Amino acid sequence: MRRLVPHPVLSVVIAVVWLALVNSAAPGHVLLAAVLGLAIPHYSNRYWPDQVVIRRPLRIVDYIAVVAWDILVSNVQVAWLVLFRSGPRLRSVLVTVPIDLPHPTAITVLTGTITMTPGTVSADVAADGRAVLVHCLDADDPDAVVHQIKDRYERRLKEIFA
Amino acid sequence: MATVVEIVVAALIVIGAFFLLVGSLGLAKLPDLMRRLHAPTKATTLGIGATLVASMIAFTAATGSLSVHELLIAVFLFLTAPVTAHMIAKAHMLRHPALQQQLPSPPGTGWATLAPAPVDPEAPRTGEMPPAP
Amino acid sequence: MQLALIALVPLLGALLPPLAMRAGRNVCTVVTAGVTLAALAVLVAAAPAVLRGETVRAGTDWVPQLGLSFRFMLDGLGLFFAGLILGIGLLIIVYARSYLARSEPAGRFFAYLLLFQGAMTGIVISDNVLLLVVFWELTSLSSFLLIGWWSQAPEGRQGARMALIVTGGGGLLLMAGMLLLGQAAGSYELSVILTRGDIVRASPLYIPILLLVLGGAFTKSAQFPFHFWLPHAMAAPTPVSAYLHSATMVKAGVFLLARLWPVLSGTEAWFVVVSTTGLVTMLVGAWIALFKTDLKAILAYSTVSQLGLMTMLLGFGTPEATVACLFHILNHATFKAALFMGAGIVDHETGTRDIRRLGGLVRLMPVTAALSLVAAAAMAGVPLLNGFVSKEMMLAAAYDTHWAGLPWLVPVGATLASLLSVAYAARYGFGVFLGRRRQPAPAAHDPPAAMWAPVAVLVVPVIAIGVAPQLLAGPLVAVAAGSTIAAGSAIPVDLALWHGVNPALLMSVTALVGGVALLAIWAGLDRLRARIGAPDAKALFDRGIDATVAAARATIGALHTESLPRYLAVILATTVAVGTAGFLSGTYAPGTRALLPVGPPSLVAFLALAAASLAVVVVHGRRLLTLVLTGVVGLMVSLAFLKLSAPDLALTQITVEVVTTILMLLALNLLPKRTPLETGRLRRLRDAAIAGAAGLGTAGLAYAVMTRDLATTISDFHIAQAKPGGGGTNVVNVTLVDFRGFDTFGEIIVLCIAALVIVAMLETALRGAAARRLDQLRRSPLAADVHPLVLVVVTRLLLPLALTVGVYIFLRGHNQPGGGFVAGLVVAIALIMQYIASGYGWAADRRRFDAHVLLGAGVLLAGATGLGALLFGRPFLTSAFGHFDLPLVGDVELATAMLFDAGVFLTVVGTVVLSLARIARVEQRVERGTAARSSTAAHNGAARSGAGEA
Amino acid sequence: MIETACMIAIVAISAAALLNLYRLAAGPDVLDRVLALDTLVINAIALVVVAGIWFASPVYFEAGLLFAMVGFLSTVAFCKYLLRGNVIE
Amino acid sequence: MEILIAASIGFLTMAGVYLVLRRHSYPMIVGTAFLSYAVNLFLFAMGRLTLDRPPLVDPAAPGYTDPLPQALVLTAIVISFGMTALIVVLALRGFLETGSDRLDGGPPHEPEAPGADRAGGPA
Amino acid sequence: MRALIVAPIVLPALTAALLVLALRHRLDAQRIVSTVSTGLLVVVAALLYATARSGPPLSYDLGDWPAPFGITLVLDRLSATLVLVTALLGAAVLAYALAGWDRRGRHFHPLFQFQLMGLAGAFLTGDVFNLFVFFEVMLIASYGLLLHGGGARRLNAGLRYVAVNLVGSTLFLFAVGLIYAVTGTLNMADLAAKVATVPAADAALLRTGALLLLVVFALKAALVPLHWWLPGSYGAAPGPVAALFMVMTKVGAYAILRLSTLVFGPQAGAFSDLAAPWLMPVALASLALGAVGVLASRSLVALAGFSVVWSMGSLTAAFGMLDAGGIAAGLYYLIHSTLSGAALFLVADLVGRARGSYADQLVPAPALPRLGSLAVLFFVAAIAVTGLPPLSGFLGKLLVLAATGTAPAAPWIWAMLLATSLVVIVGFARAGSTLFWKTVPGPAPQVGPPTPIGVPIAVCAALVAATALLAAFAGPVTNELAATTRQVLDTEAYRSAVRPMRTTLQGDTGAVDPGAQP
Ligand code: NA
Ligand code: NA
Repeated sequence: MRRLVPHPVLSVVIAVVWLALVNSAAPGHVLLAAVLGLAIPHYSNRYWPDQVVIRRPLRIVDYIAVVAWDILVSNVQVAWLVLFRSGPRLRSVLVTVPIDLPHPTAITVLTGTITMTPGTVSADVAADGRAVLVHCLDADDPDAVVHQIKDRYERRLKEIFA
Repeated sequence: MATVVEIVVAALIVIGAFFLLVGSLGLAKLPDLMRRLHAPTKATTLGIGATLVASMIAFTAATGSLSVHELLIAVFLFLTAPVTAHMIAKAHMLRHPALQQQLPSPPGTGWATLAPAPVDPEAPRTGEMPPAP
Repeated sequence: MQLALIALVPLLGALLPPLAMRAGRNVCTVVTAGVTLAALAVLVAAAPAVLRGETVRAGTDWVPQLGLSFRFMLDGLGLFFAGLILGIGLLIIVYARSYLARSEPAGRFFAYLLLFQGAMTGIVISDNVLLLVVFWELTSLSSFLLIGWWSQAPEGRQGARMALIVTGGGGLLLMAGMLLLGQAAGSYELSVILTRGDIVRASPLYIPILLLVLGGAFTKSAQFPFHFWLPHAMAAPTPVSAYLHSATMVKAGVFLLARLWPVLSGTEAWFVVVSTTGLVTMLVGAWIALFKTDLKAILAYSTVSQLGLMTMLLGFGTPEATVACLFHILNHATFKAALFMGAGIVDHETGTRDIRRLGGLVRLMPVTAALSLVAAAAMAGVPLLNGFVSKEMMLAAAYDTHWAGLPWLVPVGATLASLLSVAYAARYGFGVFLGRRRQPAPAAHDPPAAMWAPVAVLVVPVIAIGVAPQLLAGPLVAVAAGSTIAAGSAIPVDLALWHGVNPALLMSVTALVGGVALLAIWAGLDRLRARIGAPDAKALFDRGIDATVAAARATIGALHTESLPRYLAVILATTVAVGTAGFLSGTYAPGTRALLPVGPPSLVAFLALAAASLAVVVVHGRRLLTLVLTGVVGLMVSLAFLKLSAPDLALTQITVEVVTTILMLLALNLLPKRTPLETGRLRRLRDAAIAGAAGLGTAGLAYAVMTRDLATTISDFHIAQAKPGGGGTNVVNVTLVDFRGFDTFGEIIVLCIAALVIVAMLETALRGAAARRLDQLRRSPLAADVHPLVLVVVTRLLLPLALTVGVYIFLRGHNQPGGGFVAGLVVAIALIMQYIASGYGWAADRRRFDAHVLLGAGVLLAGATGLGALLFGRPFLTSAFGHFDLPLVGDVELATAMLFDAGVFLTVVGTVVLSLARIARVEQRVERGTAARSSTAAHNGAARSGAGEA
Repeated sequence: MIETACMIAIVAISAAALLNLYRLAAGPDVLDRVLALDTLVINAIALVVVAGIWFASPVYFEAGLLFAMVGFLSTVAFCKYLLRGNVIE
Repeated sequence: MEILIAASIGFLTMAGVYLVLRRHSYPMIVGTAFLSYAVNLFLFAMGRLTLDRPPLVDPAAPGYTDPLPQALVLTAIVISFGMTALIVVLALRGFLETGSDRLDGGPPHEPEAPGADRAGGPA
Repeated sequence: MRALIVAPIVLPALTAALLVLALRHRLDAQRIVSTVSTGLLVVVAALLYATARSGPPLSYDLGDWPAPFGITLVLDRLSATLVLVTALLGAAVLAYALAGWDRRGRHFHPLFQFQLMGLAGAFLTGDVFNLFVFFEVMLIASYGLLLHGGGARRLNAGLRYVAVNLVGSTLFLFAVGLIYAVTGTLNMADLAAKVATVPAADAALLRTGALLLLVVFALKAALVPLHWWLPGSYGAAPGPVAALFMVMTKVGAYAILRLSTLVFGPQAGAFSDLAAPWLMPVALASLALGAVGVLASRSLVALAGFSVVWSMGSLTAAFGMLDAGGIAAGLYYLIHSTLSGAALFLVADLVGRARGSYADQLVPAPALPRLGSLAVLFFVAAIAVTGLPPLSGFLGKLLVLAATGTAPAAPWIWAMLLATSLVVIVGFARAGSTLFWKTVPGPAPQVGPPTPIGVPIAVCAALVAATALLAAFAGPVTNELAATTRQVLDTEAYRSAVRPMRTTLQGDTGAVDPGAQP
């Protein structure tokens, strides 16, 4: 089974993606989706040497909801800044966010989240993976930013990833 | 019913367009690259997101069957936009020694872009992910 | 056909001597002589008929389209010349056996000699004027080889080249002349042409024909001013000089004049040109001969002079003069060949040909001396020798000739020339054999009989004909003259020793006495000559050739500078000019098609495209920036396709764009990063002018087309047939895989080849100069993380997604935008992403196949799909499709075109992955080189952070 | 109504593209230009999606999808080039 | 629209021609890329311009744009892609072999480290 | 039999694909397959020629789509002749390359097969855009072959060659586009029917397109002033490749001939005078510049290269007459110059190898053994190329001269052809005497490791012998070519072979008028 379906989650994702692509759930497409769901992971298996172990899949939904909300907010905030605050008055700052995440995938998700959310861009990761360099567009209190990231995202990610 | 759909779609389109414009405005207006990065990577995601949702609704309404393939564009963009910004930021830092001096002192071995590389002729060949800490 | 053997036997026999040489020189000589004898036998067999006044003909067609036939005719003139050529040839062969040094490859020599002999006989027996030209040029070629026999000596090479250039060039003129002659006469067969002299002379082409033919004849026969090559041809071994440059080849020109005499002569133009040339040549040659010190040079210039004599006689245009000419040809051949061979013996025995170092040889080599002296006396026109008789006939003919109202001019000139010939002949005889022996005395003696016997054989007729001309030479000359003058019927000739006291005799006596007298004041004359000075023909010729070569080199050097920009400028300017001329040469009316509306995005896109185009011109020095601008253009073009109802094009453009960008970045990493801007203002203006004109042109043409309707187009069929005939609704895709699948087949082969060539090119990049340069490349400060974590993770997540999209694009292609090419690019992009993020080594380790397999399989699959149709008796690439109703799944359409498209897909993936990966592999070298260097140098981060701002 | 919205959107996106062009022209760094090009692609995707809605045509979707894919890749390639010189190593 | 497309073709041709006439391989290659954009658009325009009539057979479609030039352009794009790849590698390979990227036989480029524009700040 | 028409294209293509797929690491196996395939190609070409000469032109509708909607191949005497020449030359070149050239770099055999495919396709296709595709196949394969074996010189020359041809390809597309824009078709036979009906308002556009196409073909044919690329590229190419390239310039000449007889011939009304005024001046210029180049050359391959330009001038002068005599003469000259030029390039290759470090430079070297047989080969090849009797060059020249007989340009052509012939003879004589006669004292130059030389010499000899045979059998050959020419000029026969259906007005989705089918 492991050899036949090396990445079950991926297989499902691919099947779903296929059905989404064709915008159809006709039997033919379901069959094709199944075939692709089996075949493509088989091929890309070699490119996926490490297993991502998701400990608590349900927390993903929670995480997505939090992030989606933050994205909405951040967009409005950034739009505000862009429209009404001229450059020099922006208190931009680079901060270090120490992290402790178990897996590169988790680190990646965190950096992605940081970039998508309020006024922050993850500019670099520490060579040992234990910190993220974050650029804040307009931050009065850099520590608050660090705290928010660790509290809102890192904590949840630790729960999701094994 | 049709009007509600139309209103929603129209609204989403206008919202999307607004954020797209703001994103590009930020790109044009903000004073330096690190700051400019914020505008497009954020505003455009919502901009595109809104138009994509508009498209999903519009097509679903028009054809009567669910149109979700727009989601794929969104998935692609949400996966890739942070990476784009990240890579640009890294390249920017590498190219600006002045900026390197202002960096907060990194923990441990330093920032990935700037840390001393392990001196190993074979190193470039190994593409494995760094081991989990 | 028998007749052809006279020429063919020696030509084909030329193969024998080199083979026979293995059995020794004697066998070789016997074989060569045997070949000549065989040809001679054929000739002799045909002779009786000819002597009866018949013309023997034989041959066959060769190139009827051209009028060139392989036909021969033997009449008196031909028999006369062929006899001379073969007879003297036989003697030369015997002589050459002894003459050639043991170390010399006699086989090759005899082969060349036979080649020449065949060519020469070919000339004189050709019935077709074009065939004659063939043999004519063959004599030039074979003589080139013979003159250059001693190729290690510069004289040999230069003499050979000069002879080839002059006589070969003359051959070209002759070729043109003969073509025109054939056109004027309506036939290329000599036998016909000879009967159409009136027509030819009346033709408007007559003067061109005459001049071209004379050009050929005069060069070959070394007439002034083309005389200079002949003495330099004397660099050849003496048998060659004796054979080619006295007895035979140089007479080809005279033969030609005689051959065409009935056709071309009898006009004022003929008379003026030919006789004047002959007279001048006769005088110039004799004058120069008088002062030469090299024996062969004396003989060579005397030959020039004698050839002038013959030419002059033919130029007179009277039967008497022509008879005299033919008779003198015979006589000259005998005594001049004897003289040359004698000179060769002297050279052979004494080691010198310098008349100033020779003298009194009669005591050392009496036989040679006696024979040579007789021949020299004949040359001088001493009575009782054959030269006297013919020379007197010449003087008689000259006496009767009025040149442009100056009745004395020709007789005086002829007498003067005779006088000079007496002088040089006497100088030759006295200077070499008589007189006192010079120091250092050469220890010479007569050669073996085999060497002098041929000379003796020639001297016999010199005396015999001198004594009894009518008896011995009369019939032959008569029959030759008959076929020259009177179209075959022999005419009465009177070759008498004594014609009574007449002007000719007086002129003869004057010449003899005067010649001897002249010799008495030779030293004074020599000083006079030296003071006058004369242009050295060879120096002039060499300078001419050198100047021509220098001019050619300067021209080519100026034009072919290996400068691509220049080549392209010429090519593009030509294109613009031709295009403009084409447009202006036709009628044009503006179109009436309504214009499409323009919205803001189109305007902005246009602005972006135009700005990027202009910007790229301005900033092309900054290469990376150029690439970004190219990206802008690519984006706008894709959007234009999308807007203008071409979704397939848009998809293709979008995907191609990114692969091209990556490719360029890969290259740019190793290339210089900036292009120095060119300084030349004029050059930039020129380029801008060409570019502007080209831009205006394409824009104007495009606008002209877009504003008019197209009445009919074959693509209506494509739209109509896509679904019913091709089984797909995407007409573009159906066109690509079906209607015009053959184009696509070619197109994937282009991709496949591109990949193969890239592989082959890069294969050698890790060796030699390239590898050294790679090792030396220093890298500027780099980011420390080779494979940024975030990038690695995301691209790996994207891989399966992108593969799914690839399959999607592929499968829908037949009915919706997409297809094998775009799908292939999408998949390739997905794979390349892994290379970029995770590195070459990592990604290469994970690929399933060598990309070569994809390439080969792709082309094979596409080809095999095409071939499949053949099994059903349909043409290549005939597609088939069908609908299948599967349980659960429903209607499924399967088309062979999809298989074909799969071939496209595989090829595309293979090409992209293979090409990019191979470049990447080369770049690993820099990588490792840098790593190796940094491991030896003390590494610190400060060096990196010190990167300057450019 | 949707049509009006689309028209507004298209004008806005065109304006956004003009602003991107301004950044492309102004730079100053090549990275600014890369970022501008990246944003231009994003705007192109939006344009394509809006055009799809306006013309109720499905043919624009794949273009948007591919724009998303390749826009990312070319930006990454430019950055990788600037970071490491070698795009594939 | 026709004017814009014609002008675009003109601009692209102009840039392409100007660049292929440069003395170094890199701009010349970029020039061929521009020429290929120009000719692709040109070839496409030869089927005349049509809005919103993609050549996808649909009973409801009011008409179609001319599909044939599109197919030709596709072939041309693919071929020019292959050619571009080849010439890029050829230029690279020639540079590695000779140390010069000059096309007019002039002296080679001034030596320069790879990545000179990376080390550079604002370019 | 009809299916065989596609074989000269598909056979080498699939052979090459097979070599890439399965045999890329096994040179020996590649050699066998490549040889067998090329042998088969010769047989196929011979069969096709026999077919072509036994009847009217034959068309082959690829994909079974009727002309002009699909792509049509057309086998007529002309295309069959050129395919046969290509196959024969290909076989000779392959035999030569097998002696070691194919070892010097990767992928020789696939590239070689693809090259043959491109050439055959260019000759057989009856579709202008498909002609473009085959031009590209042919060119890109030639890039690979030109670069085969590497080295700085080859890379430099290769870059120039590729760049020039890329510009040419772009131009081709502009031209084809314009022609389609005015006529709505790509099929040559259909074009032939359509041009006569092109309205006056579009005449300027069609003329521009046609002339641009002429420029493209002239570029491929290396006609002055578009010849720049040739001497350098052919000079840098490996010997056997340069020999094979002798067919490539002929593709340009072929295309000029085909288009200016079939499409823009006398039946084309207002368009019938398109090419003629340009061809003669260009031919004269090519003759002049080629000859000057021959005289100026400092190496044997450069000399051979310029002699190609010169011979293309002769060929164009003949084709430029656009009448029966000129075309027949041109065809003869075409075959001759292909064979003799190939022989010359191969000899130059051998000479270069035999002279070690002196290579093929026209400077005297110390005496060398083994140069003797090469001297003979060079001499004979030079005779053939320069047009001296008794080989085919002489007859070719005679035919060209005779063909131009009454044309107004005749005096010019005669004068130029004869004068340049002399210049070329001078150039060859100087070259030959420097290479084979003149020696300088000194130790013999270091020559490379001994390579098998028997087969290469035999190939050269065979090519030279072929020119002799071409001369010896000039009667039957010119008869054949006269028949070929008659067929070339009989455009009606070509069109009725292709049977292009009539297209109806736009918008009528029926598209095909069945009544139009003959
Ligand atoms: Na392109
Ligand atoms: Na060519």
